[in-house]
Amino acid sequence: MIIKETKLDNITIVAPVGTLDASTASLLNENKVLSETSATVVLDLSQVDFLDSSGLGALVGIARKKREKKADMVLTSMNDNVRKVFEITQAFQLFDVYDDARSAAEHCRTKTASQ
Amino acid sequence: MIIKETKLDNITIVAPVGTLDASTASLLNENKVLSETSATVVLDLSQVDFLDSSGLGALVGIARKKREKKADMVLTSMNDNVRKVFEITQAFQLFDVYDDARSAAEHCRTKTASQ
Amino acid sequence: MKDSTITLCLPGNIRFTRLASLTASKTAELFLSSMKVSKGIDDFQHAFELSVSEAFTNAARYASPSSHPQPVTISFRFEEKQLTASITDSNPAFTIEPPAPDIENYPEGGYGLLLIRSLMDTVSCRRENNTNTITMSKQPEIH
Amino acid sequence: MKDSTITLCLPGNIRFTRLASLTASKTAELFLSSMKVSKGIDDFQHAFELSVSEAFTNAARYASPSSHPQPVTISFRFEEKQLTASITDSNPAFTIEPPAPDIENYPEGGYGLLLIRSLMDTVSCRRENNTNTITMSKQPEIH
Ligand SMILES: Nc1ncnc2c1ncn2[C@@H]1O[C@H](COP(=O)(O)OP(=O)(O)O)[C@@H](O)[C@H]1O
Ligand SMILES: Nc1ncnc2c1ncn2[C@@H]1O[C@H](COP(=O)(O)OP(=O)(O)O)[C@@H](O)[C@H]1O
Repeated sequence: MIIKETKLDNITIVAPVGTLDASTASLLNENKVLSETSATVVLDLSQVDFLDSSGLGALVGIARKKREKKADMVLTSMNDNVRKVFEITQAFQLFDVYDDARSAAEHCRTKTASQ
Repeated sequence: MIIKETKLDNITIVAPVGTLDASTASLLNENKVLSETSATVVLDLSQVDFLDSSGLGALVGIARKKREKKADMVLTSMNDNVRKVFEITQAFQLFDVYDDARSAAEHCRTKTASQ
Repeated sequence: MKDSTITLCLPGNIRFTRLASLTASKTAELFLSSMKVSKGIDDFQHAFELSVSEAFTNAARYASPSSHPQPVTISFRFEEKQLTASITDSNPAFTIEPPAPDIENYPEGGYGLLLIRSLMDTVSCRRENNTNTITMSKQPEIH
Repeated sequence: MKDSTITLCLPGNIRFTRLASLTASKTAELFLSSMKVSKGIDDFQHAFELSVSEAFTNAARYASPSSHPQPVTISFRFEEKQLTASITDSNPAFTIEPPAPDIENYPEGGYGLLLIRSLMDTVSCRRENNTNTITMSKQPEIH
């Protein structure tokens, strides 16, 4: 798995490419932007072809640590198979999910500004 | 494997998508345009991700039958892994190979017209 | 193709998880093509890809401590109307009744068996000669 | 990961060819990541994908006539410096010395063993208990 990063205004969009399962979840935790707990990020899932509960667990852990520092991780662009994991585990209740990275970044910027 | 077909002027471009090995080679032989021995075609390999000697054998057989009827099958757009099979087996000596489908179709049209 | 059996034996190490789940996905695709099913292909493949990913990860993660990873065996069986996958490990015994998801506290784990049971038609677990075998079956939708 | 062994047992039917070659490709990828190799990855993976495709196809195609396909076993071994793949079948004996390609007449077959021997560092064949095992190894380029 590789992890791409881009900036939209001052929000970083992190885009993992490939599979998020037990064999790759640790790579998310090692990523600088994701593990920097006080920075809000957009996680672009458009290039994640497969996610299982170990991948989901890593996402929950990262979001939780960021929230403790008043930051957040919002999600965008998941495919149908990834969506199914969120539905069955009811994980949609835990995340703000957007259709595309631009509107997700827009939302984060507004929210950060109003704090 | 699926097989796409398009027309450029009156030359048909046949584009298999996926893998050409022993499990799929028979699908090439069943294709109407490829098995119609008197029609010259362009075989666009740009969406073939993998080819082995069984796939190559099917291509050799199709081209040979067409040539017996003064038609031909020319090849285009092979990736590096497909190219390697042609190199090792010296199959380049058997086929006209073009970089893209347009110039391949152009060539076939000129050749057909001059016959 | 009926009665075909495919067996994959891997070291019980999560580094091999993706090999297990990709094999499951490709096997499900072959099973469907042998049944001439043309609808719901992606859902059926994904159900096996995800369930085998979960079951293999558990087999690797909950192994008894040992210096070498214990082998995990994944087998697939093409039956009359359904595809069956079994995952065998030598771990301590466990039960497949997953607790309800704890939405209040949403822990980071505990969703593997829930996913398997949601995606498969039948799931069972058998203890035999100090091994666990979790067996799961699913029938494609025929139209 | 050293000394890891992966075994895939398939029915000897060419419908399973792609499962064999994809497993080979993914296994080669895992082997390289365990060696922290970052160059020539695609060539190394493709060498195993293609060689296993050829060897499995032969194992399935040249089986003695029988009502049921005989099983074919493919195993991979992560060694100190190289990856080794072995394919075992119960076919009549054969030899791995391929004839030179017949460029004049270019027959439609006869390139499988040529490809394997071109792509791998070492190839050997052993007859034992009425089985053939073709064993092939390749070392990644380390930079
Ligand atoms: N193959 C296995 N070997 C031993 N224990 C297992 C196995 N599979 C599941 N378990 C037990 O069942 C529990 C629930 O598994 P699961 O629903 O996959 O969630 P998680 O693995 O995230 O805890 C595990 O925590 C473990 O105690
Ligand atoms: N696994 C096998 N079992 C029996 N015979 C084999 C096997 N592999 C190769 N052979 C023999 O070796 C010959 C050459 O094989 P190969 O180079 O792959 O070309 P092809 O299969 O196209 O003839 C085959 O025609 C066959 O007679």
